[in-house]
Amino acid sequence: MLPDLRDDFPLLARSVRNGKSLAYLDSGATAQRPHAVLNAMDEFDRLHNGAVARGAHLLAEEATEAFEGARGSVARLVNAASPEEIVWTSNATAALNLVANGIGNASAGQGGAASSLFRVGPGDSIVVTQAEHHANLIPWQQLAARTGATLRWIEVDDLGRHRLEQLGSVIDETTKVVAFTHASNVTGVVSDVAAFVARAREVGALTVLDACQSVPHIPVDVQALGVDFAAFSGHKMLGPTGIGALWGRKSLLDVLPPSVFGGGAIMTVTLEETTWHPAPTRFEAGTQPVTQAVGMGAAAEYLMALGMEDVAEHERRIARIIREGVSEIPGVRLLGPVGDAHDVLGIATVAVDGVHTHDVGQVLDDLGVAVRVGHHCAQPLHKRFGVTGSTRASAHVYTTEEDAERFLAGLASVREFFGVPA
Amino acid sequence: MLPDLRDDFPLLARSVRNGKSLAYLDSGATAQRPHAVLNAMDEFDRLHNGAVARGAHLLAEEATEAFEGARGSVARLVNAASPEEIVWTSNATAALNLVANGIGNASAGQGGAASSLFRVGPGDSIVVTQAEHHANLIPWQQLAARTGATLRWIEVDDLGRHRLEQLGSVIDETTKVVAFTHASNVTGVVSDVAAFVARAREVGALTVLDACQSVPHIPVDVQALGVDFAAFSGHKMLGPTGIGALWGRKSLLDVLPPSVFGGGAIMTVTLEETTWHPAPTRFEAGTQPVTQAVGMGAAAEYLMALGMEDVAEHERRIARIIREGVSEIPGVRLLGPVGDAHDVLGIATVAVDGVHTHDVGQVLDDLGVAVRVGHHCAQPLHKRFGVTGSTRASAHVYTTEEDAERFLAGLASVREFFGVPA
Amino acid sequence: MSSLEQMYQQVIMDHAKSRHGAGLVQLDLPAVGESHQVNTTCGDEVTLRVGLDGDTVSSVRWEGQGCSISQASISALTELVEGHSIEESEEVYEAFRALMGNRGEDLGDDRDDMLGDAGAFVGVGKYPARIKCALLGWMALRDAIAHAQAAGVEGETHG
Amino acid sequence: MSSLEQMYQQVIMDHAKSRHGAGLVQLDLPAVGESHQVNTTCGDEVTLRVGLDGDTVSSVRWEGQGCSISQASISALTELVEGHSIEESEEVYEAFRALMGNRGEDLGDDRDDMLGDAGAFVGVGKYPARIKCALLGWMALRDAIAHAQAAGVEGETHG
Ligand SMILES: Cc1ncc(COP(=O)(O)O)c(C=O)c1O
Ligand SMILES: Cc1ncc(COP(=O)(O)O)c(C=O)c1O
Repeated sequence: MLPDLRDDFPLLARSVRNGKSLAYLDSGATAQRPHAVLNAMDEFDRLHNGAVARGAHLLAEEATEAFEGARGSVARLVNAASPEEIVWTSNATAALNLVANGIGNASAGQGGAASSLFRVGPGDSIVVTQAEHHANLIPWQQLAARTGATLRWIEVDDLGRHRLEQLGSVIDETTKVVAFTHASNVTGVVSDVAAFVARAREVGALTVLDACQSVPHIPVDVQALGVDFAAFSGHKMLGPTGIGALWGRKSLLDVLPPSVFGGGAIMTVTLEETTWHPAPTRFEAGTQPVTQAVGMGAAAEYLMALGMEDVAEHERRIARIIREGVSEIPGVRLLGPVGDAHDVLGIATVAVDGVHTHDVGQVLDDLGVAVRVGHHCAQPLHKRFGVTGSTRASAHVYTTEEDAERFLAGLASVREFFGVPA
Repeated sequence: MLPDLRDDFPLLARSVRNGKSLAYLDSGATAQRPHAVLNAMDEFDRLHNGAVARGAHLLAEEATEAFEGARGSVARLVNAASPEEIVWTSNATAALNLVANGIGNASAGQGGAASSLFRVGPGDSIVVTQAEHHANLIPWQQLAARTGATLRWIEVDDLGRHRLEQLGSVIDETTKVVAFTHASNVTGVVSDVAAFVARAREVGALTVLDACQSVPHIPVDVQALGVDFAAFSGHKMLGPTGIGALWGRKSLLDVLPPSVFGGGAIMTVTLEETTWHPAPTRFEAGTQPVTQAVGMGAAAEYLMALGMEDVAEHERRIARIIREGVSEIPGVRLLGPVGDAHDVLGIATVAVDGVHTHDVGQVLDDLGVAVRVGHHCAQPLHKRFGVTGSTRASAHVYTTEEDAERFLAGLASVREFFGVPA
Repeated sequence: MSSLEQMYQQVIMDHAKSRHGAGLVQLDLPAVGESHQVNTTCGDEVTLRVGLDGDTVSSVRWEGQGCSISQASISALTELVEGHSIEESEEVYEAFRALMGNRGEDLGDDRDDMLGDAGAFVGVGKYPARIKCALLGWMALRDAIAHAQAAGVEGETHG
Repeated sequence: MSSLEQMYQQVIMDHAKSRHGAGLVQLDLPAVGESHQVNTTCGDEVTLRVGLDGDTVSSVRWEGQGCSISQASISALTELVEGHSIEESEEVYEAFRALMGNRGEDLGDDRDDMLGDAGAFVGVGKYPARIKCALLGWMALRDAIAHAQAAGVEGETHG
């Protein structure tokens, strides 16, 4: 079980509107950062900042060590086979685009024969799901448009769970890529990764996992999951903004063509021609987010010290309180499985009858409860649920039962405030 | 004239090898950060961190205000017509790729008629120069390869200055893009932007300026320069890593197709189709480097408070000392104009007869003098000078005459250390 | 009165319910223009049709979905501008924008009177994220008027 | 002795000048393999050719440009492995790698003897950025041996 961690997070000590203490339930959008992370970055900037892998001086050496050490920490968090399987990106969105754009470039002939396993074109299909965040939908939509491939999707049922019976028909011999989320940022439902991977393997398709909402909250072992790529962000796992990571099998990363070009990523350059490094360097063009890597590494260490099993258990407990609580409030509909579902993260997203999500959020904000409103970059899923927007409470390691109770109390007051008949 | 600013920069107080104080002359690779920047970021993370432009709560509001305020600061630094002309990117490399990849996508038909002004294809040419950093070379090389356009380049003379007499012939009616650096990161030579722009306009070509080495060191007024796009990085202008910026004319940015896709950048998404926002939002997919934007904004304010004229004057003075000093050391060759040249920044790059640049750097490092060794991501220019590598000293606002003297003394001792006959 | 109550004044709650001008009927007027606007932060949208008679905004009809602030704001602006000149509607718009930028304070001059019911939105100015909601309808109105004017000119030329 | 002097010991300076095995001559041996390696941080490169006679590394010849550490290291390894078995050269390589990872300390066991002149590179271990320089030649050697072995096998099969 986790201890009370609020004191580790300086921001949680501040007061918000009307002098109220803060119940921060917007971690699904961006998490707060512990002292351990902030101090690691500050110390780096104040003592060790230098050009990574470039200078010949002590600072450059120390900076390189800190940068590569951080890569090792993140590799351990997700059990990558080696640190070289971790590519730094600017966020999870960039990581997913790196794969999609790399496939696009391979399809246009880049990388030659070695990269031909990535080629897609007319007659091929790319499969996503109805539960995807736009970050794991639009890159594939655009890739399909660019290559002439067809975009298909797996639907979800009324509770937001994938209709696994569609795997066999939607994923077929034409399928080259299956991109799906590990956990929905709306319902919190955790996908049955094994089922996706098994089917993808049958047809020889690559698998790309959006692990944005899983890596910060539950144990993730990329090797055990059996996917080919996984993307996640620093800022959702208690790390800084400005950084994300792509994990990929080394053998695949080494032949995926890059799509952002510049210094550091190349072996030799003439005005006519360029040859690339192996991964991860080939993807890391230009000056990297070094301080942010150090912060993300510190966040990985912080999470590992807590223990991801305990983190998951803690957040499940909070989720149970919220999910059970909301189901008792009249006129409030929970999007996703109701009650104590085993496959749901610390996320509860609701639609309030007769009150727009903006108005719901405003009332909660006034009470010091910070939530997210809108479509959460998941318009297709909202359409599936028949709503345009919703209000989401999402937990992290520092979330307390009191936070959950304050959310429930606030939510219960909303319809009366707006005079909606019970 | 600038006051002594060393105390503003915490890192400069540390000692390096052998307990020596630090003479940091690697600012051309990455600069150090003042308290003002570090504190702005730390304060943001500790007090105001929230999801930008998404949440309905106080933190989200404060974070959005800080983020957009920073955009305004950077816009003022380069005299953009409005903050919407500043797009956040992860570094300058990403900014340049954003333009090249956007043009690539437009050339593949994206963006329809509105984006047709960006189309390049067989028969068209793209022009760069021999002085380019790889970040402003490889994206264009790849764009040419992808679209069937031809890559051409303007050569430099023996002192590293562009051979402007080639502008008329190399840039012609087939030219769609002219991409060139504002200042060389090797010679420090400042380009004659007006000459490039005038010729590009004659033939209706777009101009893309690599302003990586200019924005941090001299006054830059993008409107007065008359270019269409300009790219620069946070970490070279006393800001953090993990962020850069693209400036572009609003009318062009609004129709340049994006090449990284995700949340926040889009108007509406169905599983089949997506429509984009105007700039800058269309390019800012996924969670942005918010803390880093705040840091880059603080750096812009810090520089503006110093006054860019004074910054330039200070660095010119340091450069004069170094450039004159090295010309007196036997066996040391300065790459670029010798002596007190008016068009050269605070950069001095040398080749030492009979001693490899790595060995030069090592000796300087031992003396507490931090420089950069290698090809500085400018292989074509090094080839032009007939060397494979060089040793670069580069100044910033905090560089002192003493730093310059220590570099010169160290450099003078190198050949003897390695027993090279005088 | 708390900030929240200042924001959701009774006038606003009433407009959010009664929604003047709601319903996208055909307008039989010399110049008709339509605009569709989306608040991309939340997906809220409005389609607004305007009918001009010379320089007069004769009729405003709309259909939309959104939060109480956006809906009430469209309702209030419909009441305000119908029957008034384009120039007057532009003046009201400018006053409303100023109010939104005033961080929760009345403007303190005669523009407050000009705003009528729309003055009740004063509390929105304290919440930057919600200003967009209050302005959504105004964006649609101005865009629709521009379209109507263009259509009117075309009607004259070709008609 | 300062760290710098420890790094650039006289033995190293000498090897950097005399460069054993420099010059890429044709090797008339049963199995010949070649490798080209680049240190991408600085663009330094080496082309190294190895001639095997059975399990013996009979000859090493190379051409390269680079810093004194990389050049001296190739020279020292040439002296060390020529005339020894592939297995022995592999052992020396392992010892050298261990030395590089030892942060400026001797290994303190009989591997120090095995390393001969290459033991003088001990000081490089203090400078992570330079370890690559010292290893460049070793990468080339092992790769060239692998190629020579492959060529030898092919020679046997097809010869
Ligand atoms: C002239 C020039 N252009 C582009 C870059 C690339 O900048 P960044 O590494 O921040 O992307 C650099 C810096 O290395 C540079 O000096
Ligand atoms: C499921 C999911 N995928 C992708 C993303 C995008 O992550 P980022 O904004 O850090 O790029 C998010 C977060 O918004 C998410 O929740």
